[in-house]
Amino acid sequence: MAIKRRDFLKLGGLTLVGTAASAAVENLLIKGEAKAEGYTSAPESLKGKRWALVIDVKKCKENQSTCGFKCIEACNVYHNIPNIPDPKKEIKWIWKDNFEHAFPEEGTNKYLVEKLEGIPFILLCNHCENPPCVRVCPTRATFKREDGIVMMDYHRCIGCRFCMAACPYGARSFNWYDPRKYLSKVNPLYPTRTKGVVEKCTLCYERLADGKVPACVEACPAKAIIFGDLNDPNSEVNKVLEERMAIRRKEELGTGPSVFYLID
Amino acid sequence: MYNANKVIPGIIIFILFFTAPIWLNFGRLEAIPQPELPKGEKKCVESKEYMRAYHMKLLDDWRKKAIRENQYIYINSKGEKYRISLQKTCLKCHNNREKFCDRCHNFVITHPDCWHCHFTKEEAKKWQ
Amino acid sequence: MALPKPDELLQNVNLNRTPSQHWMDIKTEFKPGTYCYAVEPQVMKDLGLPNLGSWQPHDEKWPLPENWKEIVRDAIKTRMERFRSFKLFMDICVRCGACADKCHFFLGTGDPKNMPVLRAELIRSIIKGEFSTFAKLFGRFAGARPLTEDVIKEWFFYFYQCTECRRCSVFCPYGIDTAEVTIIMREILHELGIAIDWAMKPVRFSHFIGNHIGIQPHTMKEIIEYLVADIEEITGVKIEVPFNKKGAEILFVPPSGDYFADPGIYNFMGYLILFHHLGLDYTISTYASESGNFGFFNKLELAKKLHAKIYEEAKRLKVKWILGGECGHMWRVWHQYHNTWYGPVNFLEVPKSPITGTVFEHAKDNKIIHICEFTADLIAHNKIKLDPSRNDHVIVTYHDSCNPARAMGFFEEPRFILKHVCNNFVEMPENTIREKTFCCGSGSGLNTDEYMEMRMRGGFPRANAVEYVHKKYGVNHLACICAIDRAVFPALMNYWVPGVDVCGVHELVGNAIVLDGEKERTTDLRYRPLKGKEEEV
Amino acid sequence: MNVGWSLLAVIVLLLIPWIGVGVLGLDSLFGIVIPYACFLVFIIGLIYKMIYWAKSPQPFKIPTTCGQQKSLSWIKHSRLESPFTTWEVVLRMFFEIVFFRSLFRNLRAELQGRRLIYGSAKWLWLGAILFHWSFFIILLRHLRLFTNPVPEIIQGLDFMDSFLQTLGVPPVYITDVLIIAGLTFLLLRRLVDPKVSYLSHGSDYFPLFLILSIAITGVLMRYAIKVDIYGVKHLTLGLVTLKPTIPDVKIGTIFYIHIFLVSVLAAYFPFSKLCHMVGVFFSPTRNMANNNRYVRHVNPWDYPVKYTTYCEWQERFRDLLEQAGLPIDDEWCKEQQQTQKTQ
Amino acid sequence: MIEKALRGSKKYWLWLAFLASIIFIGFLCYLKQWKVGLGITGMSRDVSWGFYIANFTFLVGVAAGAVMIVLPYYWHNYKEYGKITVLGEFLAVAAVLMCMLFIFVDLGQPMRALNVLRYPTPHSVFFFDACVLSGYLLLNILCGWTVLHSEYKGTKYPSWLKPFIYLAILWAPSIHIVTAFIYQGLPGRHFWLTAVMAPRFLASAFCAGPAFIIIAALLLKRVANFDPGKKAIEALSKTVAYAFIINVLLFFFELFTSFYSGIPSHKAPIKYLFVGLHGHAEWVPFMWAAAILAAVAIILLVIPATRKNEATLVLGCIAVFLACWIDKGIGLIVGGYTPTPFETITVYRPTLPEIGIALGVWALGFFVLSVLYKITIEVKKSKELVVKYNGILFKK
Repeated sequence: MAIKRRDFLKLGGLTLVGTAASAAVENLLIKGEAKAEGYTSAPESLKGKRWALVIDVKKCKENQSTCGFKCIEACNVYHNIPNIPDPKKEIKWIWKDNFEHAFPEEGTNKYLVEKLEGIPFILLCNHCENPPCVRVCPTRATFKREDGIVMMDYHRCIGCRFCMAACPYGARSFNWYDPRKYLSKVNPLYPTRTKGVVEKCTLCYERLADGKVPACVEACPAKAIIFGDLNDPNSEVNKVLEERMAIRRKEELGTGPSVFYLID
Repeated sequence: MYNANKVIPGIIIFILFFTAPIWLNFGRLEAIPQPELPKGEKKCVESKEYMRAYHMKLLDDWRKKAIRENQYIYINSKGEKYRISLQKTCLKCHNNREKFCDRCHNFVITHPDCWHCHFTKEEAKKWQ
Repeated sequence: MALPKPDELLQNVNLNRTPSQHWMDIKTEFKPGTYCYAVEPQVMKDLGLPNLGSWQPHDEKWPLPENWKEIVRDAIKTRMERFRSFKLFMDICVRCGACADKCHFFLGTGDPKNMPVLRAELIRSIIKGEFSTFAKLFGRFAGARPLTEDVIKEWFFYFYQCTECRRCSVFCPYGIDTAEVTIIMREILHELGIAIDWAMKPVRFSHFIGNHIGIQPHTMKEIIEYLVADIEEITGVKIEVPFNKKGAEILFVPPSGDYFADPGIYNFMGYLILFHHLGLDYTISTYASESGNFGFFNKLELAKKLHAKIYEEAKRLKVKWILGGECGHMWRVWHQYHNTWYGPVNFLEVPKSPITGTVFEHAKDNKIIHICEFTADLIAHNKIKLDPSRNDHVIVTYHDSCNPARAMGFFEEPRFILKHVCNNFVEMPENTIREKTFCCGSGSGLNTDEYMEMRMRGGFPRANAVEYVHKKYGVNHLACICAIDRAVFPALMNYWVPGVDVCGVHELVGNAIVLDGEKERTTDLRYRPLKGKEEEV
Repeated sequence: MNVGWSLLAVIVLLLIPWIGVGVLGLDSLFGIVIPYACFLVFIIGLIYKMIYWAKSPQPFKIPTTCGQQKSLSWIKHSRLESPFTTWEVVLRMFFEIVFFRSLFRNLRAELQGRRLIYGSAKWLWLGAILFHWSFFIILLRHLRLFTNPVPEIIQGLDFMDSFLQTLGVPPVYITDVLIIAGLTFLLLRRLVDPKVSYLSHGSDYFPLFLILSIAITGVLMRYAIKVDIYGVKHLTLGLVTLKPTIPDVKIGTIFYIHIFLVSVLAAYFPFSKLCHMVGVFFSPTRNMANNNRYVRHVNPWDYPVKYTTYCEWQERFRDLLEQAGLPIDDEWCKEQQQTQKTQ
Repeated sequence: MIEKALRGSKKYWLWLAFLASIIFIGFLCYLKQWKVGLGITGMSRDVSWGFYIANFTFLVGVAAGAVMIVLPYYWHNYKEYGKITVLGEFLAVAAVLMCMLFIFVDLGQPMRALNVLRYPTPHSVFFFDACVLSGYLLLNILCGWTVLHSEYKGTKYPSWLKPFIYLAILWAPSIHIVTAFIYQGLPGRHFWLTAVMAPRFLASAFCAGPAFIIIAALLLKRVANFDPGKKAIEALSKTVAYAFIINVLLFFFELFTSFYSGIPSHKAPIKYLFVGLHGHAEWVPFMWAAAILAAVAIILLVIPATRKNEATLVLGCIAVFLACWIDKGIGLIVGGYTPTPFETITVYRPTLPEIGIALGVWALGFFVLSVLYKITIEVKKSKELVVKYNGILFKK
């Protein structure tokens, strides 16, 4: 009796397995799922190996009374950067400061200080060649792209702020609060950030994808910010740097900043 | 039956507990909301069935491709190309969060945190 | 039937090895020393119970009646209708195995059918196989099997290998009580006429004569008078013992083991000394001369029969309330069954200690009190003159007897007494005492000599704990409040832990009480010299 | 053997809706008819079971006392382990059912040579707690598919359960992880521990495999093989509002597999050991107070028994009693005879 | 064994209730932080780590310090530590738990915390720290619990545990070295960029951890009738003394390097902490308090008479513990961030809710510790078998 029952079960089981196998081929379970053909980049997008910015300090000095620091404003507006009154909790992607603060280790050289007195230095993420922030990030939420941009993935950031400790340039900001309360003008084409993540300049990666230069570069009326590929010998940045004298912030730390300041 | 004074209330509690879903709806049942599809647009980046089940996965893939691999164009199963951007592409058509996204999401209680960063134009007006 | 040496006995016990055969395929083997002899037919006849004539368990073919299957099926059905516990326990076991290594018989034998879950499965499988169509269909997969003669043999073997100690019930997440299953299974076997001799003969004695041992009234009086003489010799005080005294305040019912056998008699001397010291108005009855109840080990109806005498006697003697001696299963019956059987007991009064005035509120309906409750109350009120140094030759540990522990919750009272009557009290390891206490291995009517090997195995966990404190702290006395314990522990201790004596709690009380006008004692109640008095003896 | 058959049974059960819906397109059979039928079996079956147990009385008050009884006023009474009042019994049952108190006590005995040692053994308790609590929370959480609007409390529960956003979108339910961990432990324990393995029937493995496959199909449906949850709620809400419909959009077959396995579990529940869910409330060793000397418990089928009365006994030993100088009480016997006559 | 934590005296329950109420307050503060964001703390764009990470750093040391008992006991078979070894292991458990909680409350997106494990990043020290901390937690739970369980059963611990015990011993310094590496490998933070960071961490760990165990053991002796053994305490107090002196020495080496080299950026943080800089002197009193405590500790621990006296020993240990807490905790963090990369000063002061959350975490740690110690002591007592009955101790 028992044997008979077992045989029956076995037989039934086999039939079922066979049917199911053929059915599985028809992709039963995942009905409706489509397979995308793939992903690509747009033909018009700007492609480079190491994007860099060259800031002509002289032009900044000359035009500071008239330009209205359009570079900063354009960035703030474009990226929905909140305007937080408390300087301790500020979010800054691009901002200005004086020479002594921007280059503190040169601050004891009073002759240099005198010469560069009164010049607004436009500061932002240096998109270092060897970025310490990327090195320390435990989740690879901040990482270096192939084109040299030091990028942020806000979906992955856990808000540990190790990158802020590691960045020697103070280029990173943390969302201590929900930033939306501090927005006055909103660009609907760009998302805001959520509280608890670190953010910084991303060199307008999504503008590059659309074939546009970064917002600050575009906005500067004096064309004082030059954008280009450092790896491309024919790029404008390379030409300018070959001709003129440029310094980088905290050169001695070996981070290899991609933002140059023309000081002659 | 013995101990009926305890067993019968027990049975009633048992029935009430396992039929709770019926009673919880009692007198407060709301109609099943219909998400309002964008007017004018006939199709999404993929088929309706796929989008209904898999849109979140698609968005997640989009993010990884765009942010981490610098690939900003999605080619769908029919070979059509779309610019990857929640703000620029998705929300262009689905421009009403309340009538489209929230209707379903509130109905089935899935609260993705998309809206912490992303937003529709309409919404932005409120907190500007 | 030579009993193996202690070290040999455990050689083949491995708690983590199971037989390769399915348990349903393993036939029961009746090896000498592991089973009790079948009841003599005359005993059953005298009590008006069915019997199988002359047979023994090791017989190849048991003389079961023609319609045995029907009898068993009907018996099961009746029990299912009568006992919710049984019905429920048959349904809700999930076989989680928490009980597996809790049974002392399993720990001493390694036989998986001694795991409480499988012990219950012996009947559960039959209920499934006989009454459930579904389970019948799936057979062994669902744990069902047909009823065969081998099953009856297996039942006999394993349900007379459970001492109804309830240790498994403590650990079961649903409180499944194998003792309850065993009680009912023994009843079912009884309906076929199957019982064991050693558990049935005392029932017959108790039924017809009044106590398990069959001591007739005049003999009882004589024995007690001997004990009184001993007391006089040791203490110099003459004690009067009232028998069948009408109008006494309290009826005292001890287990017969206490006035019959060593070391129970010393305990009995302890009771007498205590009562005399208090000047208590009590009486002992030669009619209700047994507080233990072997009926309980066979059939609940028998249990009820045997103890009915106590209530008639209480009524006849017009006492106010009843005091019970130190006995184990007796207190399970008295505490959990008496009030249901004999209540409402409105011819007695709510027990009140005539010495301290304490009203025993918790026994207000049943009107019976445990002697340890009574004594602990006296000590707490400082009503007894005690000299604990008289027990200084004793290093005592306390064995919680299963039934008072797990069917009554009796833990602190005896400890409180011990603490006041002796100076050297040591507890056994914590997982072997209180509600986790181990059975002596011979409870529920299994303390017979033909069963010695199994007794030693079943008592092993308890003995092992005693051995531990014996070696570590020099414990030389095992105190207990159970007559069966006192009867079986000497053999068990002798086998596993030579050098440990067994005593009752009130024996130590008797040693410690300072009677009015007594002479200076040089020995304890056993005529052993007291500490520091060795030379005087 | 038992394991294999149980696994096979579950696989067969899995294939039924797979073919039924995937090949034959019997959506309404598997989405409506079977769930309704099985739910009814579950409810009626368990009610039947409760009445079945309640039909037998509990003749004696037999609580297992795991702590000091209430006796003398100065002795500390253990309320939970040896309850005296109904309230204490309720507390005991509460701890038993909610925290598995008895299992928490578990020990593990080992025989080392001639020494028995007892170890603490809380793993079974932990596995059981993980499994049962997760199951319960998952059950409650599923109310989000059966109510509209969903009660706040259920939403809160759902939020707390999916608090960890680690496995990407959607956030992982902690209880999903825990129930699978708990079930896996319980299963492995049954397979690995020789004692438990020996005493297990096929019917012990079957529910484990069944519940495990319910959990796994649920997890798959959430994280990998996704279904249109809007459509799912259409269906489930239709079920509880007694207006069952199969939504126009095809829901993935995995959903039907999931709901079919749940239905099987529901139907299997009352007729298996799983009925311990309600059975535990009936357990006389736990749900009775340890106070039989204080309050009398009545046995409805109690009957008088014939015993040796004093008079019969006195007649038998009359001579011996007289010789020993023990009193003879004829008065009592007369009284007894008279009362018998009047009766 | 856990059941032993469920039965206790009134004092025990009051203590737990007290801790629970602090945990509750901390939890309420945390709810606020959860809702509003880390903006409720005193941290800023420039001082982006604060009180939480300071406590974390200190507690990693306490956790690692337990090895000073475990190592002699298992490795050198120093029997005197037999009674307190489990205390050390359980202290490590509680301390690591607090560490993890401090990191957790410091996260901006706590629900994504497990991303660290989901995207393992070998070049991030933080990832390694997460690994070594959880590893150390598991190892100590395993070792402590198994050893205690064996004691409960009355057997020797199983031989399979040996490798884990040795691994735990090796693992202990690693947690603190890795934690030091979090700081000492960052360019541009002058105060942190020093190779003695790791050795200094170890030295302070090996005094703060044992100091806590001495305090705890002597406290348990008073409240729970637990005897840690005189010799054990004496030996351990020597460990504390030596380790603390090395710690102070290493600090002087730092001073020398900074001031003898005369590099301004290296001097600035130390100046800020001890004398103030650019008109800011917020942390000066704290740092001097630490210095005075250190001096007191050295005096009390070096002189044999005060070291052997239980009262002064406890005082010395408390001084060590507090000095390390200030120095390696808040001093380290604030010093690292001040001055900012722009050579300016942004003041950091913990806010009330921030302190509330930190207290909550400490209370939770002490809760776990109390429960574990309670179990330990009960198990050890249950082995004595001579029972305390109604307040009277029965002995043979």
